[in-house]
Amino acid sequence: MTIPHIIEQVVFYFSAIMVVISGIMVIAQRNPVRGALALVLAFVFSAVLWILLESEFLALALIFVYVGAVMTLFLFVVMMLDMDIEPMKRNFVRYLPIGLFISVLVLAFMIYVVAPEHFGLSKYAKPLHASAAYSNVKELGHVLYTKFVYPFELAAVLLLVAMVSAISLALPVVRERKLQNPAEQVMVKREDRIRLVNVPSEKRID
Amino acid sequence: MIALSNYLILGAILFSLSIAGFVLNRRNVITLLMCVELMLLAVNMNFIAFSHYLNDIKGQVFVFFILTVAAAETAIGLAIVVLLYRNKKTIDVQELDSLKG
Amino acid sequence: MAETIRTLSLIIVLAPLLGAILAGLFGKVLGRKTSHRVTVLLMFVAFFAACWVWKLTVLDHGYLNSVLYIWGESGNFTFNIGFMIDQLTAWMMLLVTFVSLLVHIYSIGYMADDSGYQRFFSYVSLFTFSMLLLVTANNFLQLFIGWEGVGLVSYLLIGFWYTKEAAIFGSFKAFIVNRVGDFGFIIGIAAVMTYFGTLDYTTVFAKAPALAKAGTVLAVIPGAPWAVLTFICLALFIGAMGKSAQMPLHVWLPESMEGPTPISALIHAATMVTAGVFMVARLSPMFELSPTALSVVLVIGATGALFTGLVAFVQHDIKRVIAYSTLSQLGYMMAAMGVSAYAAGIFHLMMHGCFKALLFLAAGSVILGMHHEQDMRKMGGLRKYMPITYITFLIGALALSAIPPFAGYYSKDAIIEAVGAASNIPGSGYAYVCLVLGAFVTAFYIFRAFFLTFHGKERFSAEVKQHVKESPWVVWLPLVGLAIPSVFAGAILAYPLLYASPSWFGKSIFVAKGNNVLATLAEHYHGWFAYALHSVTTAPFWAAVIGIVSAWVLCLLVPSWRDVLVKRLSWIYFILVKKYGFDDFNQVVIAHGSKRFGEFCYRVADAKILDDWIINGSGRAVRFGASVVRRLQTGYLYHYVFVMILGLVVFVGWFELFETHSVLAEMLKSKYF
Amino acid sequence: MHFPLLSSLIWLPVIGGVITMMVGDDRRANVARWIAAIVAIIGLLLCIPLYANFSIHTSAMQFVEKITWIKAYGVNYSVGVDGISMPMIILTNITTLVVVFASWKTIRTKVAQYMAAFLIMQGMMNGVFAATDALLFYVFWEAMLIPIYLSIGIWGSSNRSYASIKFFMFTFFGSALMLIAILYLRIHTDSFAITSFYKLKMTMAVQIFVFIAFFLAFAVKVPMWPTHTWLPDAHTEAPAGGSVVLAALMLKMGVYGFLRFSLPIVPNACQHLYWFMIVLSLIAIVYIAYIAIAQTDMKRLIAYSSVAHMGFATLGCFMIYLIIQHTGNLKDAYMSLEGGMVQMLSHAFSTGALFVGIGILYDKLHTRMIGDLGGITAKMPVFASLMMLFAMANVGLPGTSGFVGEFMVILSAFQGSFWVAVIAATTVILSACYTLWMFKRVFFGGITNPQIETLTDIGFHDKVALGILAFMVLLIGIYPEVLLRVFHASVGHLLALAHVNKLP
Repeated sequence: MTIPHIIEQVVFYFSAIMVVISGIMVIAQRNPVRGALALVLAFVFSAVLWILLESEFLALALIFVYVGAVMTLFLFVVMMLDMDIEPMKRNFVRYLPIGLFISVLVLAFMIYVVAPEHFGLSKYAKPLHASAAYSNVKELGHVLYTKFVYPFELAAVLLLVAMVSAISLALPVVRERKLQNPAEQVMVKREDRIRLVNVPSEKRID
Repeated sequence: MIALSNYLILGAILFSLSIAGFVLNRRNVITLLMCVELMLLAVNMNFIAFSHYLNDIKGQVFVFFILTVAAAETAIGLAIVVLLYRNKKTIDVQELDSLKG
Repeated sequence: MAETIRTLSLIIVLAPLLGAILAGLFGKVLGRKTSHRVTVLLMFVAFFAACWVWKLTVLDHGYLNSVLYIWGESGNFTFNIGFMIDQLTAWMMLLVTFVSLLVHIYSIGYMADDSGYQRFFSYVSLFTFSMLLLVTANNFLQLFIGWEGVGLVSYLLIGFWYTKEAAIFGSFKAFIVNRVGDFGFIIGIAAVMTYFGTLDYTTVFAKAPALAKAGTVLAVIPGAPWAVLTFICLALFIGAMGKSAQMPLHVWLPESMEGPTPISALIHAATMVTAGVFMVARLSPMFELSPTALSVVLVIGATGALFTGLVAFVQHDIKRVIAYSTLSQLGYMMAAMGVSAYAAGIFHLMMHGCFKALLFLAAGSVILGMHHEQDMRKMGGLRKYMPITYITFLIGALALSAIPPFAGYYSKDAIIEAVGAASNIPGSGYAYVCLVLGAFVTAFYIFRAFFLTFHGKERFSAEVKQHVKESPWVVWLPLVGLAIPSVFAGAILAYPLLYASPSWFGKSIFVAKGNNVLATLAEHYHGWFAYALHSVTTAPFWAAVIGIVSAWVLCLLVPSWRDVLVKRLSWIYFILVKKYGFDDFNQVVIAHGSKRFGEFCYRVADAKILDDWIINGSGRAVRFGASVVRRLQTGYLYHYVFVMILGLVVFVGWFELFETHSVLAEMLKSKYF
Repeated sequence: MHFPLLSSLIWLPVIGGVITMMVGDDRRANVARWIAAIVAIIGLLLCIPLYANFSIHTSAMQFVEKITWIKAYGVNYSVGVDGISMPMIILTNITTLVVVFASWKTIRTKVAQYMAAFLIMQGMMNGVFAATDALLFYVFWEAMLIPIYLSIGIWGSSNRSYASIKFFMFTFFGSALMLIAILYLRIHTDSFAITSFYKLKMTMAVQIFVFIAFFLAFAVKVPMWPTHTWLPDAHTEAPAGGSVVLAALMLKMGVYGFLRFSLPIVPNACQHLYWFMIVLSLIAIVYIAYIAIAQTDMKRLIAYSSVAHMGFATLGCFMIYLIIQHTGNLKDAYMSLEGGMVQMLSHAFSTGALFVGIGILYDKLHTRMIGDLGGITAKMPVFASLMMLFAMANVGLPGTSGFVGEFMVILSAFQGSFWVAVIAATTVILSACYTLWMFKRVFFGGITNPQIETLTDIGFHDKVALGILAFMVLLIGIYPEVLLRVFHASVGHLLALAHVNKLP
């Protein structure tokens, strides 16, 4: 086993363990701020793994877009909403067995499927490293702007729509004008306008 | 040499972790959203691994689009959370039961 | 000549329709006077043309059978609208247009102060159109169209005064009872269509003997086959029973008297009710082939002739007396049909058309004079106030009672003798007795009415007395017009119509060889005068005389005997007043029963079981199920997620553990892995 | 390339409807009314070349248009008419014009939307009758439900939501099964063209399943007993226009479906189950007529009488097997089928007119109860005369259209079976009973209700609406050949198809 291979394995296992640990932290943290930060950690180590898989562009995009923009957004929102953390802790232990059971079951199934006897080195040898002239960005860009140009455009539109809708959803409605509502005026009932008050008569002053 | 199955198993672990997160989390909606992100990460991991091992760039194209959609989803999801908080003064999942039949 | 007849027939049929349309749709624009002028003029045109056609067919032996237009065509079958003009048709057209013309004129006076004046004329013209359509038909379809058309106008006219409860009830009843007859009629037509493949008279008549010979049968009830011709004739005769008010479908006719009197004269005495008789005569080539059908016709006719006449004994309404008399006379005509004396039946139909219309119109004149009072108990002694009405009514009564030499004698006596001579037909003995007794009954009730109305004490109030006077000329002119044929027509027409060979009916009436009773009678006929003298030796004549005398005794001479009789024979009196219970039976059992049954169907079967239990019940079941399942919807996000994941686990687990050829396994084997 | 007549008939009203809807506000109600009237009149005018250029000598589809719609699944936008569907299209356009005029005064709220609903429905209806592609047919069939559902749900009377839901559930339940049948046929023929379905051979079991699927869809629409209970509710609650369309057009779609789908596609199943259809038709004719006698609500009474009358149409359709079994001659069965079809059209005119009339009365008096009314003739003579005509058409009096269909069906039924004819002929009595009983109570007699004293006779628009219908009733009654000649070729073709042995 050559040195680079050992390094590669070390990097892989270290990053993988870190991803799993930070994943556990995401779901186990009571404080969402910490959870978000753990998620950031998971993203960063995932990016490392992706670079290992020679998809540099996506790895960087994950850092820039996810860590830089999306997770920041998360943190903004978490901090903006003034939540009290204490009552949220309850029942965690109560649901732990069922949660573990389910996730372990799913995990078992999945590992059964993707076990090394199906996807191991004997079946899929690691492909050769790309040459130094290889540019992942160029390669990806090439297919994106030719073969997948329509989905790409659609994705752009989708982002635009998402932006517009996010703004319109979160924008507080300010009632600037006082409008009449004729329907309401017509439908008005007696009870809405008149209140009969039983005023006690004054005592006679003798 | 790292086998393809290693990446896939890592994806599976991440995926079942996020499932556990869904089930265990009785707290706030934001954590749920983060679990979704984690789940997508697991999926992306599989895509990229396959792309690499099968030497097919399409897997990465898929991840690219998933990232796009995930970003959009997060933006809208958070906007809804904000709106929810503004209207209900809470984002506690246990108190959000207006869908109750 | 055929072309002329065709043109004339078109004029005859369409002129009244034009009148009806003008008076009906443009009545407001035309005004009252113009409306009646237009309709009367058009009616006169029709009458004139009918006379011409009569000359061309009866005297010059013209004949027409032509198709006007194809009404419809479907596969093997063709429906035509067309004319068949022969002698029978010509006579009927003459009668219809004649009576209709006079009734039009009469109505000018009778309806003078009615608000629905134009409407009335429109209806009467429409009626004439339908009736002419009926008699000129050359096929069953057109016959049925005319048949229903007259039914419709009859319905409209009985209910002419639509605010009067009795009138609208009468019209409703008339329509429904007629519809019962039409039910049989339409089945009969369907049978004709099925077995002959066409509805045209000539083809059907030509094929009928072959069908009778072939012995085709129709299994109405499995195991009891009927000869097809008998079935067809009886089914069609049910229609005739409805329209010609034969027992037991006669119940509508007395009620129809709620309509205006000219209508009673035109529709419910002279023309429409005789349509059934006309039909049987028209279809004589078919009836002749079915002795069973003829027997049924004879027995039903004779029964009606006697028993409906009896009911007239106890009626107080002058129009009802005449109505029951009409029922009785229709029975005579049908009885004539039953013994194949079609000519005698049609002859009586025509004579009856004249004198019964006369009686009705005279009664109408009385009613007009009495300011719409119809109860005979409030009349009496009208002779000196209304002389013309008195004389014409007397003529009508004598004609009806078959006193020679008035018209009724020649027709009615021929019928009774024909029935007596046709002893070979089952039921003819019974029929003969009924008809002879009927002669007494007829004379009695009509003279009872006559004496009560015109003789004896004046039983009306002083107020009425002040303005009782003879009716205006438009009213009495038609009376005179009808009185003339009531006196003379019988004597003149008896020979050429009944006994001559060939008669004025020519080939339009078919009588089978062995059935020709009129030919046997012809041997004894030696001129009208001798025939009149001969009457004193016959039973019917004396029966009629006894009838007149006893009416005189009971009404004028010793009225107290009447009460004695009522007391002694109280059960008969009760039966007669109840009209044999037909009305009550219909009302209670049929009308009420249907309504009850309908309500049961609606409330229990439809609304409760079908709609509430099954249909809304399934809705309720879903709602109940939903209320149970709804509890699963807790509203908590994590529950949904949990179920989702559980589902995923089960799904994946199923494929991995239990499916040997699982989808995943296949996938793993495929080229991608 | 000829002028796309059928497409114009389908899409012009839809476009007109959208334009009408854009008028929007009730303040411009008259604009909406006039636009609707003009569109409806253009629709009717387009029927003139349709009738004039129609060749009665061929059973083939005419005025055919075909455009590929969804290529991947072989769906075509293909339309065409034959002798069976052409009269139905004319009927649709006449009815819409009548509805527009009849609703002129009676609808006062949301006028534009109301008119638009009926115009769009007109287009969809034309589509249903013109479609020669099964999926296109299905799309129109379902699309047409929406406007009528809305018209009941929005402009209906007090219990409208129950009625509209019930109506929708019933019809939708049936048509869902029809879709399954269509898809089954599509899978086995590789084409959505209805004519290709005609050629598919199927085993008896499969034919019976397909028959049942179609049967449920069409029987609900007709409606045949026992799926009829939605009709009285829907009619009672619907506005006048809705009732007219329900009676005049919707019910016809059921029978049209039997003619277009059931008979030619699964002839062996039809031959096997014809007795079942005949029994249901006879139950409708007699039992429903008795129910009609017990009604106290005018609309309900007419609704039940519709069921009874449509029994004749279905009887005519399925009597053909019995007749041919009996006489062995295909030509003998023409009358039965044509009688049923005439009955369909005539029922549309007479019942439609009665619903218009009841709508007029309801608008003026706010009651439909027979017991509350009486003596209307005195105040509304023209109206009463017209109603008398339509009542007589309902009774089936010769000279009106109602007679022709009944007469032909009874006559041909006798060829097949004596007892079927006798039971069917009881309608002669029963229809007179309930119709005239109602007529007597409502129009004759003394004035029972002080409100009736204030009535005035109908206005111009109602006269136009009723006048058109009266003309049609009399035209078909006096000269039915004008209609029958259109049928012959197509009916012959259909009869031949309905007797092909399609067992493999």
